[in-house]
Amino acid sequence: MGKISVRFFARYAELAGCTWSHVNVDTPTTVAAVIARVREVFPGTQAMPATPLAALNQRQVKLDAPVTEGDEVALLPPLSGG
Amino acid sequence: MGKISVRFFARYAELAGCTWSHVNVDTPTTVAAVIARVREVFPGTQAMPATPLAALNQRQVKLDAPVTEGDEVALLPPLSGG
Amino acid sequence: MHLTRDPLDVGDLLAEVQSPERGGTCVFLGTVRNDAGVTSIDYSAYESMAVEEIERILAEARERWPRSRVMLQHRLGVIPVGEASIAIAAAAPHRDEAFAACRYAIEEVKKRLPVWKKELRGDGSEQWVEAHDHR
Amino acid sequence: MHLTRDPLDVGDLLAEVQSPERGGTCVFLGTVRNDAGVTSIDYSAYESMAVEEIERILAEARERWPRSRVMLQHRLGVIPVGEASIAIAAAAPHRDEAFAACRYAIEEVKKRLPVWKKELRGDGSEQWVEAHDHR
Repeated sequence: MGKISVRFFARYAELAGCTWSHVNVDTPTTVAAVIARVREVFPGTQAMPATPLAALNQRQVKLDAPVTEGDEVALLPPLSGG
Repeated sequence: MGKISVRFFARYAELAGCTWSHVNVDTPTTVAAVIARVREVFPGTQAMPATPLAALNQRQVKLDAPVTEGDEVALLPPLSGG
Repeated sequence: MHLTRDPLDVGDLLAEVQSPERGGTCVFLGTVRNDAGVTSIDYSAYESMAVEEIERILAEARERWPRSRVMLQHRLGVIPVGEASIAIAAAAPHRDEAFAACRYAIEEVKKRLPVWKKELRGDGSEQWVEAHDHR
Repeated sequence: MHLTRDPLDVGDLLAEVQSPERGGTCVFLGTVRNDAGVTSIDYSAYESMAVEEIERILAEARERWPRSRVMLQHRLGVIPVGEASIAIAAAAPHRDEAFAACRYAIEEVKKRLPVWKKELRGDGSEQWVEAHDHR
């Protein structure tokens, strides 16, 4: 089992009731698997879209991106900066 | 004969030795005819190109534009504003 | 420095990008609009990633327009209608490069910056903005 | 007001074009470059025609982008390297219109404004600029 940092922003932080946490998953794994675990641990996040935007270690990635212990996965609502 | 105001700018003013004058020409006439008369009255302006940029009453015009008494013809070096 | 909670100052950005060999400068300002009862917008960000993303965008602009210099500041927190949330300044020897680099920066910001808006309305209601706007 | 012998002030132009419904603002500044020993440029104009031409250009921009507001100031006289000879500000509800209106104004200025430059060099020499530059 590996520990993965998880961060929630904007509306997703409201859904999770949390901005920064971690989940334990079998590593190596993928962003998609981390998100599946997140939906179990934070049931409010089941309201996120099926394939939310995600960042791995501060870069946007596809959901099949590989994740190892100590990585940071962030769940990003649709971007609206500027 | 009609009196036409003539204005010279930038390098053309240096060639004419003058910034504001007038010429007398048979009117109605054209900008080209005014310029031909200018070349006689201000010999330095013979160094202007054969077909200089010209404005008639503060708008750029072609050299065949009609000119009548009281009009203002301006001779404009290549524009370089901005 | 790329992210601030203070009002943005165009003069500061200009001072950072202009120089005697750069004759053209293009600035973009995005300001909070009074859409449908909006009185202010609360901007939040994934701050550490946003800073890195801004630096990546500026580096890309410099790679594409090597003689240009681009700076960008995004304001966070509650911003009232009429005040700027983003300011970009791009200077270059010629205006084509300045316009292109400035435009590139704002388009990439809209696509990539992990920043979110919550609209605050005069009636006390709040709403997350979850679609790209076209400002 | 469109022509001045004083340093240009971007803040003044911004104040004239921005409003709560205009969320995007694009500014262009043209500044004197230190080309080949140039220390300053003496700008002169057919002033009455230049004012009319600027008003025509601004009216055209408003016709093409009706929700935009564009202002333009051209400085005349001797302008040292690094200082602005022209400033244009265009604000609109969305950034596409702001960029387009600002770009339109500077391109038309370059084509149509009866303004001339004499470059002044450090060695005391002077030279009329008689080709379009591409700044």
